[in-house]
Amino acid sequence: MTELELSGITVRFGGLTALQDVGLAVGPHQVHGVIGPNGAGKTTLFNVACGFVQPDSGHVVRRGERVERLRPRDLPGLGMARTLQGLGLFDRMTVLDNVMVGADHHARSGFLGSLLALPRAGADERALRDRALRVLDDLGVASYADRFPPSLPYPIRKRVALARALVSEPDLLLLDEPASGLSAGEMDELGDLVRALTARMSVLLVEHHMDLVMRVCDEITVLDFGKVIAHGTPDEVRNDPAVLAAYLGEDVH
Amino acid sequence: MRDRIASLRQHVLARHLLLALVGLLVVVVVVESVSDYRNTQLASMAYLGIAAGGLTVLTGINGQLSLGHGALMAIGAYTSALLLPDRDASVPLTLVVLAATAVTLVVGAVVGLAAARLHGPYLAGATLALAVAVPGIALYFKETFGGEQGIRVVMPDIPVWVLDAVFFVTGQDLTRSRFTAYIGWLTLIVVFVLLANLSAGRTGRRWRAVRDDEVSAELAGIDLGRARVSAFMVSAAAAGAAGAILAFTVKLAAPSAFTLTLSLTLLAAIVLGGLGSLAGALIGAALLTFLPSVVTDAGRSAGLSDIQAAELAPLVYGLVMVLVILLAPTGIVGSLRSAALRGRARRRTTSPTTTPKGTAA
Amino acid sequence: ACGAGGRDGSDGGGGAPADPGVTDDTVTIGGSFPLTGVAAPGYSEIPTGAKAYFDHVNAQGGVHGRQIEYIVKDDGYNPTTTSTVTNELVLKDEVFATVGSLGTPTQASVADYLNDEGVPQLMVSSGSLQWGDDVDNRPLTFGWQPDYESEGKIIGQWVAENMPDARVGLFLQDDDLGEDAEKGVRQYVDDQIVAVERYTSGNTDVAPQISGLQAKKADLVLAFNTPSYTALSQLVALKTGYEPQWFYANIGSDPALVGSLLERFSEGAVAGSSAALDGVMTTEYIPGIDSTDDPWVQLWQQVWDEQGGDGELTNYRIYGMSQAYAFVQALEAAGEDLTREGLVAAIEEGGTEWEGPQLAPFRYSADSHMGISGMRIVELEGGVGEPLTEVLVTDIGDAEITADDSGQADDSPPENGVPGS
Amino acid sequence: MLTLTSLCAGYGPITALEDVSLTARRGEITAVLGANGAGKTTLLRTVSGLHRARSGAIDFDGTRLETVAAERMPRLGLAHVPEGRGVITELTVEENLRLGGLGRGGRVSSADLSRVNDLFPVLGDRRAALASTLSGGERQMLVIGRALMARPTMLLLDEPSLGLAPRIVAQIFGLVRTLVREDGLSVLLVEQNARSALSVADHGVVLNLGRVVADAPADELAGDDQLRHAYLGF
Amino acid sequence: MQQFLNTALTGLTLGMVYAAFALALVLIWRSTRIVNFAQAPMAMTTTFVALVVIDAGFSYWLGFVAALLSGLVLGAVLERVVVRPVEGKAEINAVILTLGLFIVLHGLAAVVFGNRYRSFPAPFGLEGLSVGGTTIALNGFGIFTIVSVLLVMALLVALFRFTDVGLRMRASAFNQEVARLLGVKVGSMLTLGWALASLVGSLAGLLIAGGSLVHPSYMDSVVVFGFVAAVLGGLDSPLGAVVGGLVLGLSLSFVSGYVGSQLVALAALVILMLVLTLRPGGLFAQAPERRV
Ligand SMILES: Nc1ncnc2c1ncn2[C@@H]1O[C@H](COP(=O)(O)OP(=O)(O)OP(=O)(O)O)[C@@H](O)[C@H]1O
Ligand SMILES: Nc1ncnc2c1ncn2[C@@H]1O[C@H](COP(=O)(O)OP(=O)(O)OP(=O)(O)O)[C@@H](O)[C@H]1O
Ligand SMILES: [Mg+2]
Ligand SMILES: [Mg+2]
Repeated sequence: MTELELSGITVRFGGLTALQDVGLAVGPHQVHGVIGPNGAGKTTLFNVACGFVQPDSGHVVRRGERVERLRPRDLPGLGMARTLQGLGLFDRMTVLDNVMVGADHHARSGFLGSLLALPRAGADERALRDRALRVLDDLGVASYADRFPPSLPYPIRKRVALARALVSEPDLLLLDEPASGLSAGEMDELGDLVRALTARMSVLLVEHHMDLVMRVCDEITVLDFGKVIAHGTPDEVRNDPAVLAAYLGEDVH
Repeated sequence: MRDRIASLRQHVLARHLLLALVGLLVVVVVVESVSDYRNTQLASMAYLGIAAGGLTVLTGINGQLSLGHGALMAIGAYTSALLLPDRDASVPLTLVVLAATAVTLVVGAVVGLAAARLHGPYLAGATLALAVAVPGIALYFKETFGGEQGIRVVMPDIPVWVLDAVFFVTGQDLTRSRFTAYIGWLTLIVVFVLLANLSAGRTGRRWRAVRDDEVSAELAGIDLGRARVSAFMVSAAAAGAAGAILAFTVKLAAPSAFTLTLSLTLLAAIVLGGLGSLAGALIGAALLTFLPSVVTDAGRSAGLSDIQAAELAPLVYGLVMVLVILLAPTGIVGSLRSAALRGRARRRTTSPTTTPKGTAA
Repeated sequence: ACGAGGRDGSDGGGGAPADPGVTDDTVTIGGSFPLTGVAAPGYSEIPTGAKAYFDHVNAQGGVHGRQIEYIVKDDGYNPTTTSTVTNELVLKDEVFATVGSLGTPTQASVADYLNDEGVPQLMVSSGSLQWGDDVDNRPLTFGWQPDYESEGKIIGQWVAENMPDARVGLFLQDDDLGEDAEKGVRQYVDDQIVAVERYTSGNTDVAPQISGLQAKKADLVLAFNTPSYTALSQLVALKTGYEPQWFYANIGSDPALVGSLLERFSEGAVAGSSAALDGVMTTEYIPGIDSTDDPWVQLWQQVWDEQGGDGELTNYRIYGMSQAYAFVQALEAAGEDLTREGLVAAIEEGGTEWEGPQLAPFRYSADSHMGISGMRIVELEGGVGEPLTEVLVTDIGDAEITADDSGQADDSPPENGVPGS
Repeated sequence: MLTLTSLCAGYGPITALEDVSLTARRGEITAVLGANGAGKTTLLRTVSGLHRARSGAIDFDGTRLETVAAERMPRLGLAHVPEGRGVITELTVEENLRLGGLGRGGRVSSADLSRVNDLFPVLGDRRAALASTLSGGERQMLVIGRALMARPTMLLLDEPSLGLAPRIVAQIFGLVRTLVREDGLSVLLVEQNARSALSVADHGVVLNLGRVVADAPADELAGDDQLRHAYLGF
Repeated sequence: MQQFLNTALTGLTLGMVYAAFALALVLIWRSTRIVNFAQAPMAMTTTFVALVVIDAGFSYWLGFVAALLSGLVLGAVLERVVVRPVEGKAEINAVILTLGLFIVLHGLAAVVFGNRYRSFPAPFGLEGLSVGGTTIALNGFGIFTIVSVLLVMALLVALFRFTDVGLRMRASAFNQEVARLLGVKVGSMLTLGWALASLVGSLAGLLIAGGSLVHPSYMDSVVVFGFVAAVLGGLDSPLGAVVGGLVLGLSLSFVSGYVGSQLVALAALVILMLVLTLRPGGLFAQAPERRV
């Protein structure tokens, strides 16, 4: 069974067709890359998969079940998590709190628990905190737990954003340009990390850094002007003339 | 590091109850040692503080600007007034406060639902309109709400056991203004403990997340609308309780008590004190309670006429607002906190340089 | 009444120390007024008048050797603030009584408190009935000016008798002023009323209301409003070409003020300052600034010239002085041993007999604390009221309206301007 | 053309640039390389007056820039393409571009507009759209196009390849080369992606923790394995 | 019928006055992203300046010009001295700052000009025009009000849509740093925005004052309705400000005349909530922004 299947997705913004009849399927424990020129519709596709954009037609299928009227806040419940093309960190909250927000849906205690600081809520909080610290630790940024994001270097912030997505323990992770702004070395580490994640989850990845994409992806879908122009393994895609012309450019890298 | 954070955060309730207990002791000592006049001022400070505490949740923690909290206080005050029509009314004050809180909570839910989709100036505009519209309702439905004159609030006699108990503890007779001050401050402590609990826990974290980045908050599974509405309701409930205390203190619920000025005063209190911090709300409330009378007295003793002295008070009050914003943009608590941080940074030499604004107490 | 036993103000136990605010050579009183904010224009002048008169009395040696200290607080016409500043007056400044404090909602918010604390609330500046009609519950509260209901009755009866065919429109401030007055008016002209329009104080756009009166073809408008609304209603009428006979209640018909406001808009109807309201009818219960021949006004002018601060003598200041005059009389009557109880008793016993600027006597007694009992109807000519009636007196409820036979209107002030000397 | 001498800059207690001296020559592309947090962005911001140097001198064609306000830079011929998303999202694409053209003083020429639209056809297509609707890469194109509108003599580019598709990166670097060759433009190019930066640059400067650790012709740097491994990560 | 007509006409002039005030708010919002709550007392102050000039025996028009110029200067000075530090910072700080200014200017005016009612002349007749024998509730000054507000609106639309200065002003408001990089003298633009807005605000003050009474609080009710009008229209749009002002002026006039003047504010709230529920960014809001 596929983790996620998008089929026949069409999205229009006014006169502009951002996606036209796009389909793709992410298998279990697989890294699926989406590449394409700027403005091809990659982020829009993510937005459809996350409920930020309701497609004009087509539908989203999660583990064989069609998801109607998906809203972003349903994601954790569906076992999905996503990072943003920007950072989207909560700037006036500590790193720990940032990540605890990501873990929020694990908590069971409700408003009353908070209001009265019931023991149950306390236990819940401790559990969230432990989870958050564990993930921060895994990503090597636990020492920044009580700092505020604006005071941190960019790569650290990127990791915090990733930690916030991972802490919800999704089995499908959507990464939008996770490598932008990272140095080559950092990118390698990211690649290793993404591969390692496949033990626990599937990954849908948008990225412009071909080294990374080619290295980590099991399967790649290429978009151009909102349409799928190629699909296949990294090697197939790499040598596809349409992809070369539209995206990679003849001679670079 | 982990342990330190953990142990500090672990016992939220214990920490807040301890603070509350200390607060209570301070309140008893202060209330018993100052004059009746000061006690009525203290009661005023209590209701401003409660409402400002509620507004802190909404504006400081959830990021929704409200220029209309005075109107919510009016609802609490009118509810109390309707429950205390004459001396024989036997509704216990606790119940009155709870009723005022509950009614305002419901109204807050309605307003919050309407406001949840609005941002920035649009929210400000809507709440501003709320602030001026609500008193008009009291004027229109004269029969129920007493029109311009409002409804008198008749405080029941102080129960004998309370008198006895207080006499037993303090050795002093409990005067009415002391009694009101006690009710005000007890309510304040309860409200603040609850607000602090919320703020420190999961709910508060969700509110902050929504404030800082809607998209990320939504991705984390937070229902933006619910978070906003719940913050509005909590904040309204506090305003309702504050309205009840106001009614007890002023002994009247009348439209002219709930002018736009009141709403704006509350906002000024939380910003001057330090946005997002309950301690800041309290400091702001203190500032706004005591500043005008201090200034007027100073003006009068400096030889100004009554009118001049009276005009001096708002002038100074406005200047203080302007100066605090210019010189200490993070408010009094914020400035103290960053001073403390700088001190610590000097000792550690490396530390964050940008101090984030407004984190809750 | 009060919870903690034995603290009643009326505790008559012998040998009690003097009441707060009184020493051998001073008596401290207070009052709260809107000195700032929307209601301040005009009203903030009242305490300056009162103060000038107290200074005048003090300069003559005070009352029974006591200098009067008058502490004035600003409440911005906000009952919450009134309660705060009244607390301050009672608890911090320890005043003997409040005198002349202004406003219905504001003073209503502290009436019970003052009565509970045993502090007399004297001569409230408002025509609401509540200062005088409930002596049992508010034994220490006293009104001063004629109540709006009585004024409404007097006006209503006059209209019914003299203009029985008029189509009457009411222009009312939407609070107790309009309400009490309407009650009084309707006793006499209920069937003549064709339109009732109410405006909310603070909302300066009264065009819809005036249009409403115009649409119902009211040709006599009885207006119960504050002076600025007199000017506003005149302006709107000018704009919509509405020319009824106007009858402004006393509170809104300060001809000097309204005239000077309207003077500017010198097109057709309104020319010179005092002539602005020519032909308009109103009532009068104390002589005003334009009655320069009146001995009382001459006294006030002299007091203001000697003791006043900045600015001219105005009707608001005369109001304050007239009130202050009555209070001095009360002090005088209360005798050497000044107590609150004694003062209240003195007002109740002798208040109706007092001389003073008021045209009709006070109604003070053990059963009623209502203030001035009547007024006369005048038509403004060159800013001066030409009497249309003698002084008519009445009371609330179905009390009859009669001509005043006390001769009160013919009083003239004592030589040095201090009563009882 | 642009010479920095002993430049120091920082934020509060943090020192971001320490004693940095370098020269960007006329008609050349000078790449500034280095890891995250090396101080590259700070360097550009200090040159263009967004950040004040603590000490040191910045000389641009004989003009001392240390105290010149940022808004004067376009008139001097300097254009700074800031890091990240420097578009004004509340304005339309065309308004963003026109704003760039205004920087030089005087009016916006339609020739400049159409030149940029030719370089980035997307921008022409979306002329009337709010910049907030653009995709990440489209925004990056807009920022670069906007800088070119001012016809600068020196371009400060902060990570222009961020978020751009490889083909566009190649296109932009090609474009920059062309401008350098044909119009005599000078470029100070900050890049994370050292390999592609060095492939277009004439000269390279490597920063590490705010200090210059290498300053040499580009091919020399690209050839220095040790340096590459230590600081450039490829 | 006549009542209906007169109520509508007074609503129209009233709406135009709200619109004038709203235009000033829109101008400041567009040029500095600040809602200027001190707009009313600023306008009140300049109206008093006009009054001083007129009382000194000069003509109405000289007073008019004096008010506008002093508005220009007041706006510029306040922006430079007081508002500058909060621009581009947390929204609420600007709110509190302008509220503080509100109180200060109010207090100063009471001290300097005195706290009493004064009448303010009008340059044209106050008597309603007569149409077919009946007088309608529209006088010369009302027409002047309508014309000048429409003119200001047109000028503002032109400023923002067609001029480079307008573009620079908007850029400065949205992103100071980027604007500066593009050679925009951000400081001057912000000052200009405040100065122009304060000028328009002064005009609003004069239009409200003309042929009516002034005192230090005379603009206070306009603060609320002018702001509501601006929000109704969608703060960014001059046209929206005028439409918002008209909608509000007309509806409030009818509510006041036919229902009860106590409910005027409630009616404003209801209208505002109806509009904002359907269009959270006001009537003339731009398309919703892309979120991700
Ligand atoms: N809300 C919107 N309104 C109008 N146009 C939009 C909107 N969202 C996206 N678009 C347009 O749709 C197209 C696809 O955008 P999208 O962000 O999906 O591109 P992308 O593939 O992620 O590009 P990049 O690699 O540059 O991030 C772009 O041309 C973009 O301008
Ligand atoms: N506004 C700021 N406040 C505090 N410190 C800052 C600020 N901006 C940058 N720094 C610090 O200054 C140092 C240099 O930062 P700079 O942004 O110049 O590096 P960079 O080389 O451009 O890095 P990147 O590749 O991440 O863009 C870093 O340690 C950074 O954390
Ligand atoms: Mg994208
Ligand atoms: Mg950088």
